[in-house]
Amino acid sequence: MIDTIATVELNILSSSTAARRYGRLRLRLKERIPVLPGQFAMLKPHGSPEPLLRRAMAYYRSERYADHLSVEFIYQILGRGTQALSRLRSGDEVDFLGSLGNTFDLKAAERREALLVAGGVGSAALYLLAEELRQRQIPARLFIGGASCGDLCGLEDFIHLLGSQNVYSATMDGSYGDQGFVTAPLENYLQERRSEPIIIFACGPDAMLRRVAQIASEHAIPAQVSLESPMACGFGICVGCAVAVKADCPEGFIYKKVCTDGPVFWSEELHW
Amino acid sequence: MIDTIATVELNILSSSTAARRYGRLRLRLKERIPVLPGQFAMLKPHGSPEPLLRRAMAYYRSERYADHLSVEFIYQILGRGTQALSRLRSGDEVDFLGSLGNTFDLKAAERREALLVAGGVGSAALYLLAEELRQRQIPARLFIGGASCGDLCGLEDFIHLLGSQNVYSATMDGSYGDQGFVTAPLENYLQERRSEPIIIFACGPDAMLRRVAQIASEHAIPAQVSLESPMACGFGICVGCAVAVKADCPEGFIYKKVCTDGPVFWSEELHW
Amino acid sequence: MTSKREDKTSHDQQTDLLAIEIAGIRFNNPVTTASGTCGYGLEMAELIDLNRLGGIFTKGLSARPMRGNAPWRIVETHGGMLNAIGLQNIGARTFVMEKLPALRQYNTRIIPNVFGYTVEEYLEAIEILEEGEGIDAYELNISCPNVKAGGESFANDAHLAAEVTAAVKRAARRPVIVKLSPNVTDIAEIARAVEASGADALSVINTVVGMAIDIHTRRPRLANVTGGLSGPAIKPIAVRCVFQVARAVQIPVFGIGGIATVEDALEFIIAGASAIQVGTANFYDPRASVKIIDGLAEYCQRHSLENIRELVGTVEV
Amino acid sequence: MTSKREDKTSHDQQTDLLAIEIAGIRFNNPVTTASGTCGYGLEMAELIDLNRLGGIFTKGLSARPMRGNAPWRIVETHGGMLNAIGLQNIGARTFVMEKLPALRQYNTRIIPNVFGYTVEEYLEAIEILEEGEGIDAYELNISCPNVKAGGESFANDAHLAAEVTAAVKRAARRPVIVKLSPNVTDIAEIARAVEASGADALSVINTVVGMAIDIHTRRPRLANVTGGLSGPAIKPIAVRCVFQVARAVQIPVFGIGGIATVEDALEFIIAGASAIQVGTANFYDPRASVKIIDGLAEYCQRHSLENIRELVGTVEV
Ligand SMILES: Cc1cc2nc3c(=O)[nH]c(=O)nc-3n(C[C@H](O)[C@H](O)[C@H](O)COP(=O)(O)OP(=O)(O)OC[C@H]3O[C@@H](n4cnc5c(N)ncnc54)[C@H](O)[C@@H]3O)c2cc1C
Ligand SMILES: Cc1cc2nc3c(=O)[nH]c(=O)nc-3n(C[C@H](O)[C@H](O)[C@H](O)COP(=O)(O)OP(=O)(O)OC[C@H]3O[C@@H](n4cnc5c(N)ncnc54)[C@H](O)[C@@H]3O)c2cc1C
Ligand SMILES: Cc1cc2nc3c(=O)[nH]c(=O)nc-3n(C[C@H](O)[C@H](O)[C@H](O)COP(=O)(O)O)c2cc1C
Ligand SMILES: Cc1cc2nc3c(=O)[nH]c(=O)nc-3n(C[C@H](O)[C@H](O)[C@H](O)COP(=O)(O)O)c2cc1C
Ligand code: FES
Ligand code: FES
Repeated sequence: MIDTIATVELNILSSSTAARRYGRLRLRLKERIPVLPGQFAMLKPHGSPEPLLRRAMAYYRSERYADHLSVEFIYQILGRGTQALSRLRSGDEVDFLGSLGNTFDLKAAERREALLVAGGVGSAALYLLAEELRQRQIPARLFIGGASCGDLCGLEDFIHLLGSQNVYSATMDGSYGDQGFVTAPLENYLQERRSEPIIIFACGPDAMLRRVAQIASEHAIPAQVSLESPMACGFGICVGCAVAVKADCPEGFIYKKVCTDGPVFWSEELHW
Repeated sequence: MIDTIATVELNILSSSTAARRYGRLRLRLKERIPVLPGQFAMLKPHGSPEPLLRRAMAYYRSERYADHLSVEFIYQILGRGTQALSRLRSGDEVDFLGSLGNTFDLKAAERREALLVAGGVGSAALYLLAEELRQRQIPARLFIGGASCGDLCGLEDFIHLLGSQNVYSATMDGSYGDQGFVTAPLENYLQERRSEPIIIFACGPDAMLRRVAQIASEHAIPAQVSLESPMACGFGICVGCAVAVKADCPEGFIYKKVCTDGPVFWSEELHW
Repeated sequence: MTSKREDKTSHDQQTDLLAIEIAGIRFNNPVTTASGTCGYGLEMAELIDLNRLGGIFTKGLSARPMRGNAPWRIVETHGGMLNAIGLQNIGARTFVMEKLPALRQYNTRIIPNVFGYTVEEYLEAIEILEEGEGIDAYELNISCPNVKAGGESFANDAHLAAEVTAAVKRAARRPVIVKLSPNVTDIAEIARAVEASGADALSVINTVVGMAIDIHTRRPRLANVTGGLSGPAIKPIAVRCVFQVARAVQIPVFGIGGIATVEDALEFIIAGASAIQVGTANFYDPRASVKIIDGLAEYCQRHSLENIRELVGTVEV
Repeated sequence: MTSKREDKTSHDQQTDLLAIEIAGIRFNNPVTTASGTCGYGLEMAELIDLNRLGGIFTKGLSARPMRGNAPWRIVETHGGMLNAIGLQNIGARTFVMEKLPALRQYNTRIIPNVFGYTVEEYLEAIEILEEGEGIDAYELNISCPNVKAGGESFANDAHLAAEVTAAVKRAARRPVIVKLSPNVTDIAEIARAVEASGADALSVINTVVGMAIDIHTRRPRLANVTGGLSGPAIKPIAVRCVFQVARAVQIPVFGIGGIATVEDALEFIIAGASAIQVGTANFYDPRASVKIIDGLAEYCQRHSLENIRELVGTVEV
């Protein structure tokens, strides 16, 4: 984990609708730190007084060079923090704290087919994983959903990486792929292919993750989910990012930290 | 007085020393409002959450065009507000409230020689006045002082306008003009030329203005000074910009508002 | 403004959606300007159409004029500002004679903010204002933390707060709104005491006592040493106070503290405020109040509320 | 850090300039990290050299472990944040057994922050901690506003505050620092009561009670409804409290509240703080405390102070 100042290489804004806008931010770091699938960094424009807190952003992609590291993020422009990020221009400085959090369990994926399930900007947390799975020759398919086609973040990159036949899309407005929730094509797929062993990796809105967890347990499939939670620090000192995890105590659960115990959890260990 | 959004045409930064840095900000307004010598505007980068309050900036120069107005400011980069201004780039938007405050008494200058006394960035408030005096064929001389040559804001413009023979400079480090306070050349000048009637217009640090007021009263010369004071609103509603003005009440003074009763005051009306 | 207004909801429609009644007074909308942050109202007429405002709370008025504190009187802080104006004002009589005639021409509620250092001084000021025509109610500042003398104590002690409220109620023919201070251990207790002694409504909150020191001169930045903190920085404190007070009393509450946007206003209304006051925001965004009014009307339409009052105190805990 | 330190003042020089003594304990410098904003200390070891810190105030510890509040526990506000962690902690015993051994390896003062809901619970926790080696003092959180039960009342009532202080003083062989709440009418009164019952030093201030509401769901943003406001937004309130308390008591004061830069730290020291605690700033600028230490040393040299203590309480009013 390092606390440093990174330089903006690119910051490209796009919009699905006026209401839903996104940014792609590429940062250059002198330090060639490890970047694992599922990990994240805390970001904030350097020297900007408001908002105070950095924002957690999952690594989308990264490139290693002889003298530097280049990391890319995809963010949805929601509130004050991401609005501040959206104003960054090439050459600007960014407060960077990373790499943070745990990583997906790739050992558990061996000799299985990996199904990646992404909702909205959640796909940002799955691309590095998809790359890693490919490298290990673990068969991987992506189920990606969003409100509209413009909300399927990184779709082209995933298709290029996995091949279009391995990417299943769903949009609420039917503007791309099936109409409806991404969990529908996931279930269809599971109906057809119950034979060989499968593992699920999911990231997206809470509602989607709950449904995925449900499906996984119904089919007795191991599933890892990457969670979000409001974070003040990102490295374990504020205890603001609590998530309820099963435990054998009277109440049946205790709170763990999404930032250091996660953001990746086994769905069955979570007290949904 | 209008509250509008102006566009940055230019924002050029310069430094005298690492400690004393300046910016020249030119804004474009659709509204062709009146711009009088001594008046000011309240400025803040549009949409920037911090700092909250706009900063008062004296009009330095202005140009009228058929379809728009262009106004220029010179600011010293001191704290959070001017740092925010220094980050503005061409095309950025600025919250603009103006024109604010009163103006110098040009009537009183008629049939007199006008001596302009500027300290540091205070010269910014005197250029429009100098222009106006020239237009009315009122003889005008500038006495400009600062810490070092780089702090004589707008010097070239003044020399170009008034002629170098009418510009007297003083710097504390002697890097340009006389060494020491600007009030020294002013006094020398007054010693030599007591004959014809004179009026003084001054803007600068409090200490300088006090000394100028003293000199003026010693020589029984009418003097107008442009004051600074911390301002929250700039248009008369916060009463934060109080300045003590002589009054015949037990205490001998009452408080007036620099923003609406000033910023220009007759030095003898002030309760120094 | 007019052009701006047309592409928003029309004025009449807005009034249907936003008109509310507090203490028997009808406000065209729940958005007013806070005492000490809009002068005597007229100073803002050049920037906004005063007819758009629900009401105007004037700068604090005393029986006799006051010169106020020496400079510096204000200091900006992160997310807010400290002020120690010292209640400089022209006095109740001059207000009635020189400001009120022009002010009452506008279709908005006019509520003088009144203070004193003794109960008698409050009554003196009220007596003078009672002669004025076009005043809709009074707001008692029993809590302004900027004055070294008495002042504050009224707001910090349930008995004193009740005493001044009862005395003014007996003397005033117009509704009395009492403004509470957040600088107390239990604001709900003070609220109940003030309600019990006849207050028609409450204003929550006044500024929070703060201080800033210039590290170069090692002197307080304010000549008065301490001052009142206001602005977005105190919004969470104000929302909490409004929530606590609204559950403690039956009378309506004006929510105040860091309100600068329609989202801020909605937060206070949901917390329990029947109306709101825009303060410090008037300084850095003079049209904030008008933008909030347009925003509230749009909100009512979007959520098909018949009137904004349906939203008051709807927070689910 | 090391490289960074070299082009600043050397470590030893810094210690000469900044070392102070409070309640008989020697601090290498007056910059410490505030309870609940640096975990149990060790979590920060990867980002800063803990040996540089004057001291570490641990997350609040109770006799038994606590699970804490349901999410959401934090909300960012303008210039600050609200938290309602609910004092989640591993319990005093686990701290002594699992954290302390590693923590005491560092050359810094270790001060557990202790709380309870009854005087007995405070004593239970202290009893456990007394067994721990390498603890320098205790800080009593009698004011954490995040806990619905008891907690707050101790800080809001001079008698209760005095009672718990006296009880802990009798039981503890180490110095006791009592942490005060700003959510009171007269913080100086509480400070005097706590001093009278034997407190060795005071920490000023804890968080300010606040609230935020999500206007879309109309629910409080914090599961706990209200929370504690911290960060630069409360700095002016904290400076005022430190100023008032430092003049009311003889014992030294730790200044806390929105400190993020060396200028902030200097403001508190000039106001009367013998040392300071860095809180929320640790979250968004983990190296803030170390930057402040370097800044204070430079300040002492620039103003040729022999030791930072010469600056304590030098505000001119
Ligand atoms: C481990 C982790 C990885 C993340 N990765 C990404 C990413 O790759 N891309 C991305 O766009 N975002 C990501 N986020 C979310 C991001 O950190 C911000 O929380 C989010 O962008 C909102 O910040 P904001 O400043 O835009 O909105 P804020 O001003 O913080 O809040 C705006 C609105 O969003 C809500 N909100 C704030 N934080 C969250 C949250 N964590 N979850 C749900 N609602 C919230 C607030 O309640 C408010 O209503 C991640 C979060 C975590 C914890
Ligand atoms: C009518 C008027 C006209 C002005 N014209 C100009 C101009 O043309 N160019 C220009 O550079 N500035 C001008 N100023 C000053 C300007 O408005 C700001 O006050 C100044 O730039 C400091 O703002 P800041 O944000 O940089 O510093 P802040 O962050 O506000 O404060 C930084 C430091 O400066 C001190 N300070 C703040 N305001 C003042 C003040 N008004 N006087 C003295 N010290 C102060 C603070 O105490 C603090 O120590 C004018 C002020 C007034 C009232
Ligand atoms: C400069 C200034 C002057 C004020 N004067 C008064 C006053 O005279 N009487 C009063 O009751 N409140 C006064 N207040 C308090 C405001 O009315 C309001 O309660 C407080 O500022 C909180 O609201 P805000 O955060 O929106 O500003 C004043 C506030 C400011 C900033
Ligand atoms: C997330 C969080 C947790 C905190 N936990 C504790 C605690 O356990 N005990 C305590 O006495 N104070 C606690 N505090 C209060 C801080 O120690 C400090 O007094 C307060 O935050 C003000 O300082 P700041 O503005 O620098 O953060 C906590 C503060 C925060 C933000
Ligand atoms: S974000 Fe601070 S502990 Fe997880
Ligand atoms: S700056 Fe507000 S009244 Fe002058």
